[in-house]
Amino acid sequence: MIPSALIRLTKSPIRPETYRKTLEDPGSGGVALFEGRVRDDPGHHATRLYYEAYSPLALRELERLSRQAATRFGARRIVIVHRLGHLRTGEIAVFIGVATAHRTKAFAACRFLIDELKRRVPIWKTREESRTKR
Amino acid sequence: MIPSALIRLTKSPIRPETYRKTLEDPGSGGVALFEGRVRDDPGHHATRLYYEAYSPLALRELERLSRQAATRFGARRIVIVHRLGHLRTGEIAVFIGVATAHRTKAFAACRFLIDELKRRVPIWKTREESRTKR
Amino acid sequence: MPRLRVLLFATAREAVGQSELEVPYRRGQTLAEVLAEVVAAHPRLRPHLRHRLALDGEFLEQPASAVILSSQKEVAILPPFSGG
Amino acid sequence: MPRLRVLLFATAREAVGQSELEVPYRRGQTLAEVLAEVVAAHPRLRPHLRHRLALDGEFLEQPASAVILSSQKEVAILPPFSGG
Repeated sequence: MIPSALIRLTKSPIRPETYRKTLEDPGSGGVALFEGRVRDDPGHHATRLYYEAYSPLALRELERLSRQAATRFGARRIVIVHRLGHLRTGEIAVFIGVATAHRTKAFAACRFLIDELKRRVPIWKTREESRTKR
Repeated sequence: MIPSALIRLTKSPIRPETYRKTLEDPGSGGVALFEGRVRDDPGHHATRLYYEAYSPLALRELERLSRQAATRFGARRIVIVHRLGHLRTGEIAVFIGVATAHRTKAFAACRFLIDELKRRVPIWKTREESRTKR
Repeated sequence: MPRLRVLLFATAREAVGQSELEVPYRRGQTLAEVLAEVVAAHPRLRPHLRHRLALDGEFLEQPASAVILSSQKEVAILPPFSGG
Repeated sequence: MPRLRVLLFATAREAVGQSELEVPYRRGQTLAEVLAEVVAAHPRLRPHLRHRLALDGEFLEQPASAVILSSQKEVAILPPFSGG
């Protein structure tokens, strides 16, 4: 089975409901989703972050991760969207959704994707005050 | 911290975006969500299921689970919605969302809630053909 | 004479073809005795008496034979859960 | 003379105050030699040379001193990732 994977880096706000259709699949009984959001650090003012990516390599690496999630966990539908640019508290930095036949593997695949994204994909966040123009 | 928990049993189709506001929280950096859907069993025709609950006890048990998720995993926002009545392939039977400070605990809390819901909450599914009127 | 509603779910409901029964009882009877009367009237319910019970909206933790009925209103027969 | 674009991200970008540099090279030079010239012009970049590199859009798995430049166009300095 070749999974359907939608992978995107975007400067626009992420609206997860946009990707609902992509995750529909009559053979999937479990859909695990994750939203990574900018949060207020305790003791800080409202957080402002700048996200940047080495886009061509980031996209290729995310595609590799998707293929691995399909092979290892039987992921049937995958969505990975990462926001770039300036973000404030409460905004979604990353959205991941995985549909699989059963729930255990949906959780495992979703967890795998966000953990490996953080480890292997060339995307960075920096605090806004130290930003320079790109 | 007293978590904000929204718990609902409903005969109407579940639309996860309805619960987006409830899961917003400036102190939460991770939101894990789960959708349990009716899937086509391989080798069967399109699946039709009937979901029923012993509602007063089911709601009370879900509230207990929410309090445990808050205590054990620091869940800050919780949504649990279970559909009742007649469902077909592709429809959402259960939706769970948990917002926590960090992602690891969001996944753990979400996983805990769906696992314990299946184990402890008086809700049942039966195949549609064997249904009797309630 | 007080009456006990008997709520049936899933396989127990399917066995009887109804989701609810009602049975009169005398104060001082045990829950087990009253359920035995229900099964006498609906024999297909017998295998479902091994399931968990809830009494007046709370899980019953003791055996039905240890429950003396006085003013209880509702017992629910709870087959293994299968939500989610 | 070919030119190499040097892409800078996150802390490396902040150190220089630019997200991109360009440096000419001679065919046959190693990547390490060319990066040393870049650091000579931008000394604050020095600590960032220990980061991973990508060359023409792929992670570089060998040391920069083992890469002989011929027609490469783009090197990226990749501080530890912090996406998500």
